[in-house]
Amino acid sequence: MEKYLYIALFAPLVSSLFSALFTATPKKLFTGIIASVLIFTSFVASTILLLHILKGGEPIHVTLMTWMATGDLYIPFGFVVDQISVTMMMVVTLVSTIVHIYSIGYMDHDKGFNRFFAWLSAFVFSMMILVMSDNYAGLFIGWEGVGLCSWGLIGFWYHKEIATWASNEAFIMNRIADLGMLIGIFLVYWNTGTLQYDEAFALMPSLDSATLTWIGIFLFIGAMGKSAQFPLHTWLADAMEGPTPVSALIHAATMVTAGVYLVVRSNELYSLIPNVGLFIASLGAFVALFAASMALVNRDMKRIIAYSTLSQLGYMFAAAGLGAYWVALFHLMAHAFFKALLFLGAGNVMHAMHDELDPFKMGGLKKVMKWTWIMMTIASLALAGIFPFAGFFSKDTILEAAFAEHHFVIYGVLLFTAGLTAFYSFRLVALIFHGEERYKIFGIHPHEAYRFMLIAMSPLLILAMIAGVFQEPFFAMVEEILSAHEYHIHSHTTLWIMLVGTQLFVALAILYAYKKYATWSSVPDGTSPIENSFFYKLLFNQYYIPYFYETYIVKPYREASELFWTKVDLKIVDATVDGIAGIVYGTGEKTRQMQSGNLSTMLKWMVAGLVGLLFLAVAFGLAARYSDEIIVFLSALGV
Amino acid sequence: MLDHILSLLIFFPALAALFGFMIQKESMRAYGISVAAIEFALSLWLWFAFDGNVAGMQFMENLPLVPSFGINYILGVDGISLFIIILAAFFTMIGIASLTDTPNVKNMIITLLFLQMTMVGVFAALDAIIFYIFWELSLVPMLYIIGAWGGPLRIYASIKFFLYTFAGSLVMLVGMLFMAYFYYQATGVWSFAILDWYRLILPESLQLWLFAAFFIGFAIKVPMFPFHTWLPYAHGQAPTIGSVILAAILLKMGTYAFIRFSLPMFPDAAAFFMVPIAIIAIIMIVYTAMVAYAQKDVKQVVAYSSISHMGVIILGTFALNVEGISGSIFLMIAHGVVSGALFLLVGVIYDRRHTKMMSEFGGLAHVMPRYATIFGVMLMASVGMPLTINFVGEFLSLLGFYQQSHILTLLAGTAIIVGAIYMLAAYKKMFFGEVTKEENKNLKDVNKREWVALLPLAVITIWLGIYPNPVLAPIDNSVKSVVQLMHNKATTELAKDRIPNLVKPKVVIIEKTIIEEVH
Amino acid sequence: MFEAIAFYLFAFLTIVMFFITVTTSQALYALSALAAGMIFISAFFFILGADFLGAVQIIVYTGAVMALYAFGMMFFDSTREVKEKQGNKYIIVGLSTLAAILVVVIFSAPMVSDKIVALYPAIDGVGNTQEVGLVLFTKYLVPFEVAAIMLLVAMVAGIVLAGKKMDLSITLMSDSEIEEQKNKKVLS
Amino acid sequence: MEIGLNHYLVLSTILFAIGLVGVMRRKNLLLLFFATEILLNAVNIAFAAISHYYGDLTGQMFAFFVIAIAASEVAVGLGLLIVWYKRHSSIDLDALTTMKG
Repeated sequence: MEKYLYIALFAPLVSSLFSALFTATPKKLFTGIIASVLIFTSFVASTILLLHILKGGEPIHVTLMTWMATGDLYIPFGFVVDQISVTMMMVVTLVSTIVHIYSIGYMDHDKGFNRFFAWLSAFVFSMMILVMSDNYAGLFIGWEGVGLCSWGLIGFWYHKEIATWASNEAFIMNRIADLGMLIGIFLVYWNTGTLQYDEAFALMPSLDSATLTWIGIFLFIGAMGKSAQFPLHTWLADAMEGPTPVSALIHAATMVTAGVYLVVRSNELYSLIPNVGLFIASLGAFVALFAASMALVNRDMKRIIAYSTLSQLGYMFAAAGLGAYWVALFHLMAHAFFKALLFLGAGNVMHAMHDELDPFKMGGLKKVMKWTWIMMTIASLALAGIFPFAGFFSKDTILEAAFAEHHFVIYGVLLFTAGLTAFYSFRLVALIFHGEERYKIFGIHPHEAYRFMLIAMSPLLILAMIAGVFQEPFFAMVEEILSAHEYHIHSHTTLWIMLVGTQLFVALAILYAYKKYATWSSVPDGTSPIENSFFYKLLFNQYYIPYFYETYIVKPYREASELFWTKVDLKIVDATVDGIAGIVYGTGEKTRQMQSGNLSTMLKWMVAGLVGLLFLAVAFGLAARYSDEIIVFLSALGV
Repeated sequence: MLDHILSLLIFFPALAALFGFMIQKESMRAYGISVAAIEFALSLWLWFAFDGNVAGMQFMENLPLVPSFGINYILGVDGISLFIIILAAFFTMIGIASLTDTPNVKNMIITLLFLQMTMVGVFAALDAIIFYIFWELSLVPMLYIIGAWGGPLRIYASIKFFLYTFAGSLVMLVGMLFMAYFYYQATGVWSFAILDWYRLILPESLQLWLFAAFFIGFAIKVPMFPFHTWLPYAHGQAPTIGSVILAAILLKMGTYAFIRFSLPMFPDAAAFFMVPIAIIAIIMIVYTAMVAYAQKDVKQVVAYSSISHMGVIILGTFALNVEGISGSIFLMIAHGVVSGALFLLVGVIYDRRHTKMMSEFGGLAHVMPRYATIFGVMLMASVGMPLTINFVGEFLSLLGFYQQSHILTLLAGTAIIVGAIYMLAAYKKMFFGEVTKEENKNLKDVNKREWVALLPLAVITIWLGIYPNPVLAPIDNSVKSVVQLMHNKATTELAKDRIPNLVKPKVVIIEKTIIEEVH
Repeated sequence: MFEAIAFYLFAFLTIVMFFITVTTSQALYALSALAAGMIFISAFFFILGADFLGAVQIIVYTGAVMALYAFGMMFFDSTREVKEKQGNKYIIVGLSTLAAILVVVIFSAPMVSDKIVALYPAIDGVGNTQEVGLVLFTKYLVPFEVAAIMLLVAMVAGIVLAGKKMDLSITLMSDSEIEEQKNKKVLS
Repeated sequence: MEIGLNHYLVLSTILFAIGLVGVMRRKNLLLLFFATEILLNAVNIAFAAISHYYGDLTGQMFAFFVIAIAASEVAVGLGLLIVWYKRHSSIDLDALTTMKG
């Protein structure tokens, strides 16, 4: 089985290195094909591993070699395939394979074709390291690696100023969180003496709760950055500047869920500190609502989906924070399928619309893009949590969990958000695919995507529809290592009322969205009263948070840097050094004039020197004569 | 021959440089490269012959010079100095190989070979006076390199570099003389041998003063805030090769000397001054990173980033535990490789455009994709991406210091944020966007000669990032003995508390010769 | 009593003479006053019983040195009044007075005079000249010889420096030769 | 009225001070030499007096050597003076500033 582990892990690396060989050459179709094949190989290996685990096989644990060893510290390149990581591996490799194949079509005309596959495969490799590593340091490698690849892929079209800006923003914001993560790792090391998950978790119950709380908080800060939780969320929406397959893979299905993975992986830690768990759940619920509200009014197709991703991540954290780790993981999986599908569909639309992103400028596309329409509708249904699609099973379980744990505020918020989710999802679908063909004003002739791209998307479509059936086997698999209670509301009546109520609420939201937007006929121009209302502006400007960051953090940092350089470094520190040198030089320059060459003057100086020496002789003579008295005097002064 | 390999390593380049005066101008490059290659091969041989499991000094040589004052020619290497010597040989080779159309190339190569002698000498010397001689001698070739081949402000920069560091070293010399005097008082024998000094336990009050004297000399060399201002000028004016050697090797002398002198000789003072020095290190990290962000000249960005990284090295050194000190030594090597490579890279573009202003570039990734790639690799190493060489050092340094102070490590950890900010901003300005300047449209990508210099560095960057053990293990052994020595020597409660005892359950094995305290 | 009168008399005369030397604007007066002062100083030596030193003082200073100065003055226009730009008088007087006071203070310090012990005590029943001779040719033989060599060197140096081109005699040269030499700037 | 050592020392000091005045005041090189002679003689008095009052001949020896040195100084100094005068036809100190730094 170890063989499959290594294949699953290193096939993406090989793919990346292979594509990297051709980065400086013009487009070569075979790089895309070979990369896809290799990623598919990885997927197959992961599937074999999954089957192994499903059959009740022992988790596979291998140590490749030592990475760092000094003092008491020992960090190996160790990999583990257990129920959690194999789930993640499946999600990653499956979505990656599909996105790779899809990208062959999507990046068809791009001159960075080969480079794209190098980065994309490198990302898959980093993600595999992240999920397969058996220690926190290895996790951190993957953690930073996906950050790097995300940087490279968001800024893939590096000639675009905004894309490079977004990539730097994503990288730096992730770094802020990574610092928290790093501190968390240090805390784990100095308190348990190891970074291996199993050894560290075994020792954790014996630590005092304050330490555990700090560990939990710092690790979660890391998770907040990668999963774009408030207040580090702004990068995710800006990251939509990258190519759409990237958004599908990285910023929906895999990388952003790494934070959830971290919390789930550290479940033994977080079960010990329920207070932090509650905080995570509350923050998750808040972000779910917060992000959904921003998605309501946005006019950028990809950003709307990005906010919905953010919102769904909030759901996952809510579940994980409440201790329902398997639910979080399950929602992660289901979400990966339908959200990737949604993004890829959006990619098709973008291609058709020549990179137009404003859904108000589309409309009526279902006639030309039938398959895309079907896929995006189903994906949106799944996202909204309509029975029997994937979202229903995962999301509804989160609601149940919140209810069962008696956190009714969280439950309420999540329920309300479910309605919002349904509304904005179908607002988008309605605006793009229904109503008048507004795009004609702009002279665009849309066309359906390549057939093989659609075929590549079809596994996701199927999974978005049927992933719910995996709930039971999934639960059976992970309950071995996750503290897994099935959340059942005690009374069946309550359960049914909740289920039906939720479904009705969501359905109503969908209908309302259709009613309002399916017949939309004009492109808003910022004059209608609703666009000028306070809430609209607040939401449209993302609660002014990017503005706030720009004004109160980025700008002051830039100005402080300038100030430090021009004022402090040059005017104070360096000037002090030059000043000291200047004093020495100036003294020489001044005393040089004493050397007038005039013998008479020099003789006067000589006499002055003689007087000075005589004076010193007298002074020292007196001091020596009266040394005792001087000491008495000085001591009386307290010297 | 192996018995005298260190002397050979020191004096072979110097002799070769003397012969170099007789070499024809045209064949000088080939001569220089071959000499440096032989020297590098010798240093590799040193590595292979080096026993990584021995913690103490190896290849010791001892030749009395002034026996009545205990001044001897003592050489030796341990895991701490071994890799810096190899790095010095390596960078001299790379540097000579990458020399482009330098005027007076003959003089340049001779100067570089002399510089190599002094660099190897500093790291191999085990006698304070010999150390001091090489330490000061190293200034001269560098002064010449900056002053003769530098930019428009070269005279100012070189004199500033020379006088500043020289002033600091004089204070250090006074400290050394005092140290020898105290040794004389305690034992009745004069000795300048560092290993002898290790055995001397000084009372805390004396340690504080001596530590301060040594500190000034080392801090200026590192350079630590607020003594850093010579560095941007030196880098800004020096030719590429000068910057490379300066950043890769010369700066390491300061941090190396901290580990060789300050820590084992004054453990109490080191523990006492740990927090103030850590605060200075944090200021170095954050402040210079911000200053780097404000720079308009890409070479100055790299120069200030050097200072910022040196802050992490200082922090790791003063973690006073095995993880931190090993990490800081590893980071010295890592920073040498990465900053050396970055300076070479800046030199590549400078050769083509004769400007270093970032506003003159933009969109270079379109025209020079290979250059952009290798710059990107080094950039990522510089910001401490895992699986690159820098990360290992930074991670261990910060990890080590975390044991001493949580909050200070948190502040120092911002290095990974601020480092990313200025590096990514610089990369964006240079490589991203559209090509706006006409001159940039036809720039040639990295040529063969530059590949020869850059590729090995890139390989090392990745290789030691993935598999640091061959380097880390010998370092670890030597550091363990240093830390144990410090713990045994420590007299104050504070120091005993801060410096971990590595031999926990058993009786102290390491030989512990305590000479009566100096009064 | 006689000693006191002599002391004060010669002290007054010496001070006056030297004062004239440093203040007068006529070089010739200065020279004469200096010579007189030297002779008066030798009187102190005789009072103090240092007969030999007194004799040497008169011979060397008034005889040799003053003669040298007199010869030297022949090169310069000694009759002309010496014009000297004077700086701040207060500095000159002030510094001198301060130096004098400090020296006096040092002399008055007991620790100086208490610790003096005679290294070469005066020998009873022997004349001063003989005493000097005894010490000079035994203990101070080497310095004495060195001084002799020094004087020789000084003499040679004096001759060489002052006597350059002495073989050129203007009286024996024709006018054209003198012009030629002047052009060569040998003679000024 | 007994004349003691201090009388001589004070006299010597006064003469020395006069010499200092001369050294500082004189701008004519020849007259400057006179002032230095005064300095030397002032010291000689002190030597002779100390020698007398302590019954020690060392002081006289010193005075003796001082005279010797003074003589050679005059010889060389005058020689230099003449050379200088030949070159510049002036022995005014204010014109003598080639050593200006």
